[in-house]
Amino acid sequence: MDHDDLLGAYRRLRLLREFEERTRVEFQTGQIAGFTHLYAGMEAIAVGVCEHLTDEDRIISTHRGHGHCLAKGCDPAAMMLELWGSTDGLCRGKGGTMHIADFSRGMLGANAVVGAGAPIAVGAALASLMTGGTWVAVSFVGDGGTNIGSVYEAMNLAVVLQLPKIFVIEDNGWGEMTPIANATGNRDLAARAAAMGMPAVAVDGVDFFAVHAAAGEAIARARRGGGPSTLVASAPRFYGHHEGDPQLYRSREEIADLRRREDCLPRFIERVTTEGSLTAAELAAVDADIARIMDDAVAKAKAGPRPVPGDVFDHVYARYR
Amino acid sequence: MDHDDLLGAYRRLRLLREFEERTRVEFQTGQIAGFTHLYAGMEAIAVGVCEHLTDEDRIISTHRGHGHCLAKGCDPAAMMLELWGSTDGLCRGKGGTMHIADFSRGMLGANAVVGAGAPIAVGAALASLMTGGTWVAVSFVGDGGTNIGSVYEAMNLAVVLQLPKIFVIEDNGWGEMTPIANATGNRDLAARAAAMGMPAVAVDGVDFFAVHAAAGEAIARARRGGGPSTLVASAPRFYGHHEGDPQLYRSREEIADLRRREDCLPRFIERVTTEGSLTAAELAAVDADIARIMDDAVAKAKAGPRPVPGDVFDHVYARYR
Amino acid sequence: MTIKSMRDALNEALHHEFERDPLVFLIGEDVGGFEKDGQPVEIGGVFGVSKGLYRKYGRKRVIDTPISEAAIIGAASGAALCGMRPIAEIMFADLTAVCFDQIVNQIAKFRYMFGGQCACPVVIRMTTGGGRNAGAQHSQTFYPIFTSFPGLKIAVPSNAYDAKGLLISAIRDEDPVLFFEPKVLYTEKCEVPDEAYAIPFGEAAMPREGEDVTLVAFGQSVNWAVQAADELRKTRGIRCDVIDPRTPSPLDEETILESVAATGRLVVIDESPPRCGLTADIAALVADKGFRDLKAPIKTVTAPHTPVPQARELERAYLPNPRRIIAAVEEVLA
Amino acid sequence: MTIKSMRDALNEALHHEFERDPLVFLIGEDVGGFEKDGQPVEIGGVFGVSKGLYRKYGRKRVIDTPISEAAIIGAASGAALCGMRPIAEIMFADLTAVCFDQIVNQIAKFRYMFGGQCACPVVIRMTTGGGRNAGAQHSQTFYPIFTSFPGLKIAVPSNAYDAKGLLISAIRDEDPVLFFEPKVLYTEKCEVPDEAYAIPFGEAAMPREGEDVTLVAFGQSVNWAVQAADELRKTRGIRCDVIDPRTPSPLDEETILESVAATGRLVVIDESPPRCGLTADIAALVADKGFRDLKAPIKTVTAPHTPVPQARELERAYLPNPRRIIAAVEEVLA
Ligand SMILES: Cc1ncc(C[n+]2csc(CCOP(=O)(O)OP(=O)(O)O)c2C)c(N)n1
Ligand SMILES: Cc1ncc(C[n+]2csc(CCOP(=O)(O)OP(=O)(O)O)c2C)c(N)n1
Ligand SMILES: [Mg+2]
Ligand SMILES: [Mg+2]
Repeated sequence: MDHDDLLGAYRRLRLLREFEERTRVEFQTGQIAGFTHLYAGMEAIAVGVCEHLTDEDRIISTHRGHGHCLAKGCDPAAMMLELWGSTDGLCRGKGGTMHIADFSRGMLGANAVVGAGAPIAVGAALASLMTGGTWVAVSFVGDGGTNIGSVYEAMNLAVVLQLPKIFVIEDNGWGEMTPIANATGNRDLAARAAAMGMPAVAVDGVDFFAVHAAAGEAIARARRGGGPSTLVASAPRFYGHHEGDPQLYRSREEIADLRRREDCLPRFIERVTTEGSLTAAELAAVDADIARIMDDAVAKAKAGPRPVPGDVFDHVYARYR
Repeated sequence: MDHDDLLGAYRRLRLLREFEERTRVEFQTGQIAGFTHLYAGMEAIAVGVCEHLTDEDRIISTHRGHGHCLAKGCDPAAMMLELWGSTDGLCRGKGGTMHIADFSRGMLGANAVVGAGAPIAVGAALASLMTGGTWVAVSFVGDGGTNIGSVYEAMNLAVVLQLPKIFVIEDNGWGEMTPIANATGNRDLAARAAAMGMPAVAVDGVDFFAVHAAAGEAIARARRGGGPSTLVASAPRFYGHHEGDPQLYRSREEIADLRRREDCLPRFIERVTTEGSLTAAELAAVDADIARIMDDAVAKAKAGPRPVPGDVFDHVYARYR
Repeated sequence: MTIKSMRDALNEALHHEFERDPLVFLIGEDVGGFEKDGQPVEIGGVFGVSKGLYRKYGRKRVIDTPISEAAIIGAASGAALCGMRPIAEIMFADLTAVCFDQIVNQIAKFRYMFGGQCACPVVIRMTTGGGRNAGAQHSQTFYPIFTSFPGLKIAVPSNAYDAKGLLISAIRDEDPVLFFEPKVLYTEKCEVPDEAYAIPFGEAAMPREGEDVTLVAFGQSVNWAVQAADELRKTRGIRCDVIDPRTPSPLDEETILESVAATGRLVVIDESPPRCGLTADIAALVADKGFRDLKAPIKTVTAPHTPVPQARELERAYLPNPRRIIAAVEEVLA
Repeated sequence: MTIKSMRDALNEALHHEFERDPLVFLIGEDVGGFEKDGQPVEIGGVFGVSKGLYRKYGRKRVIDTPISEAAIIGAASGAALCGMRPIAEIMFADLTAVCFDQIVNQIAKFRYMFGGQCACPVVIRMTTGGGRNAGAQHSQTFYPIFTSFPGLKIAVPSNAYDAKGLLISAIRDEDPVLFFEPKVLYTEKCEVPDEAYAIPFGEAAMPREGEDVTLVAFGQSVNWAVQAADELRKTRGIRCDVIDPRTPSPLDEETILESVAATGRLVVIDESPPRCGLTADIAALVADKGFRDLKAPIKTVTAPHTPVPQARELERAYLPNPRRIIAAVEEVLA
């Protein structure tokens, strides 16, 4: 990665982090409605994968979707407006936190049904193959989500049709409040995917560079017609399952420890500054810029136009006849 | 296996075969209604597994269920009556060919939804564990059926809870008219099951002794608390997917060849007679007996009492209040 | 114009649309075929509806899949979100139960959840209903259930002519359409034009007209309603409007309300069980907007509140029939 | 007798039944807890309904599962077929869509398909409905859909008292029961006896009585109907029967028909979308068996034919409310 790429990646990582930190603060003021799941801690996964993608590539996300949206290029203000339920939000307030989408960016939606995105992304990959496109489709799913059967159906179909499809499994060790060890017979999630007949690798999802390299390989393979693959990336979830989760199942120290030892941002910073690829001043400038962007996003969200009751009826059908 | 066991196994194999041969003949006279799927060719699988089971052990079968029912001890006449839709049938004519069950035999039903039996059998195994039982639960599923996601959900849950559950995969190379190679990314079905975290072996399903040995091991392991496992057994389907299938997708020679080379009955006979464990006379006596049993079953089925319209309303609820 | 079975009429519709639009494709179990020793072996669907497509268009546009309904529907909807025009085949309507989420929580809601950003022009074809002694898990209708989901359109043809025209409309529609093919009607024949034609959604057909009683029926029940109407006319001089909405959603409310305004009497017929079904739906419509016109209780003729039994006599007793419809008409005229 | 929230009332019901019958167990996601460094860590359900069970009964009877709804329901039903009394928890009713087959094609039909050989006494608990801005995939009701399936029983409590008594009945029932817990009502309180009590299925409650208009409502809509009735009585002197069937299946038809016989006017309220729902179901019942008593059109108050929108203002506009119910009552009185 050259200097600009690295700066871009840092910018994105910081944006994802600050978006969640800010969302959390604003959520606590009661302004954001609904079940909100923060991505903080897992940024290197979304960014490491999506830095390889263009607007033409398609992704489908999960209930914990803010990070994927931002990594895929969604406008943070338009996202914040959506969290606030404004008609200027990306989905006009119809979707909210669990259903953010931006088709102009190839972001086909966060999805509140665990595991449901995988088969749909298979369809996006099929469209690429059928139209002779060079774009790929990526679905994200959590470790818990890999226990939903249709994920395996999607994997098998992608292999059978040799589609340009990447399955990214985000392993944060938890499915809501249940530890993965209590939910998964074989802790080796890559092995489960590989058994469906495709290359599957596991990487440290806290290490942006590890994710970036592995994703690059999988995506390049898919682009040149080499078929689907799976990438398992492990990284911690810094906050509760959803905002409001009191996290009685893990201690404050445990969480603090995660923050100290498994935070992708310090890791990234350490590497690029040690290598001398980016300077502290450059990073600080990005941080300041992101802070401004977040202030701006929240200000816009608070001032955004509100829906009126009649809006309920729009967008059910293209034409109901 | 001692002499009696062998004779019993032969008797069962022959019974399964003749039941299907006779069903086919009768189906062609138009007396049997519905979609009928014959098990002929695959008998060594059902018998090889079920010879290890008692009435307390539970099994759940598929759309191609006659063989499993008979192997588990269902009365052939009561089954024939069910095929005919008589009120003396095992399910009083309510179920028919795809829904034969006999709870007194631990036969919890054939099931017309591909793959659906696996999760239900997990529940039966759970009941065994919870009540301190020593019985096991077995589900059968076809090669095609292994592409239904809930089969993997069932496997994973069985592993997580370490249940006395055996997954038997019957690999006949076809899902209706589609060859398995076109439907399955990884042809090694045992590997797919093993990746869920349990022992899984593949055996020649034409060889009764191979199935019997492998099933015995899996069942014994489950009984002593060693958890679930998977058995993949391959064997041909001698007839079409369902009765009425013209089989345009394979030639008469191909089918004749299968009959010649992969028929579990001659294989069994050759071994036991070569070894001298059973005599030709003993086998002939069984054959004659089975022929009589089938004649009797069909006669009973033809003469069986017919349902009356009011029967439609029974058995929906234990009590509708 | 020749006499064609519903199977052939549907097959023609597929051929027309495959030819017209290269983005149209078919995906499902056994819908296409495979190569064997370099030769194409065609399957063409378990019920033969997609015959000839594999030979003509190959595996690229006629995609046989694993037995993975959730993946089939996901593959169709994801492709639709990317501009394709997929037709997915689910063998039996009952089996939508294994991919129900992909239909009702995903496809039905994409456009709305995403604030109108996308269309999801998927057609899901499936067989529906009883009459083949296929038992409780392969004989259900399911179209009333899907009718309850906003975002979906529902079509249920009752004859070969409508089947062709409705399927062509479904494929051209920008919205997701669930297309139900009553399996007993595949071999039923009527006159069907050779060329492509589209029957608009939301416009009922009226196979019989009369001023005494309104009969509204769906799918194969339409044929029983017509038989009942003919019998009533011949033997008793009672004249019935027989209305076949053809698309339960969008529903042609006007035709039903206008008919009841004239007749004042309504019988609604469907082979689904009685609770929360289309018969209740139509009855509720008329009990509200047509109440002032009603001269008699609204009667419904449905299956009983039981699963579908398998034995011949039982399934026959389970399904509605002209005799029961005639009895209901007599009641509303009493 | 103390004031309790619906959450606590349900929790008590679970504790009573766990104590009474050792065959009762609970299975679902996050319903129990786990051991950590030798200490129990209790989760007790995402909504806290199963609090205390894991501590008391351990993992043997309070089983946390993978996120595998089809396997959860299969595990419950298979155990029920072998004599156990399972309670399965599905976090949101919408998510029954990923295990729909296991519910409607399996559990609902076992007894019938197998000719009465077995019972399948499973209870499936789940949250239902809107009001928490959870968006299109986490706010649906789904109880009208399941009501359409013969073989299932459906319970939808509208208050803490009924919740406890109905859940106890559900657990003791020989048939499969789908038990819907309106998620906005978990914190709503009323007087609830400390001891175990069973409310029989198929018997409606009537939280208000009056002779002018009959209101029939389900789940959280009952509360809006009561508010509307109180308002109408206070401001206009209009008296309403408010009927809460409590179990859509089996349905207490008599109470509804008797009420309409007295009032001659009916408004049916539910937060589900309008097509093929319970409002239509009740309207159809009365348009048939109560027709002679009716003095006015039957009005329904429902959600619109749209998915559930997420933003506060939109969801508020989507859901029924007392104002809309009052308007409907005014219409039937006009
Ligand atoms: C099919 C389904 N089951 C259950 C839920 C409720 N639910 C939402 S998120 C979640 C946990 C998901 O865990 P995982 O896939 O590991 O993702 P993470 O939250 O850890 O990012 C659950 C159970 C759901 N939304 N969909
Ligand atoms: C969920 C589901 N999808 C499709 C079908 C239709 N169907 C019935 S049998 C069958 C083929 C099953 O193949 P396999 O599992 O290999 O069993 P086999 O028939 O070869 O014994 C199909 C597709 C079904 N009954 N259920
Ligand atoms: Mg997780
Ligand atoms: Mg097979």
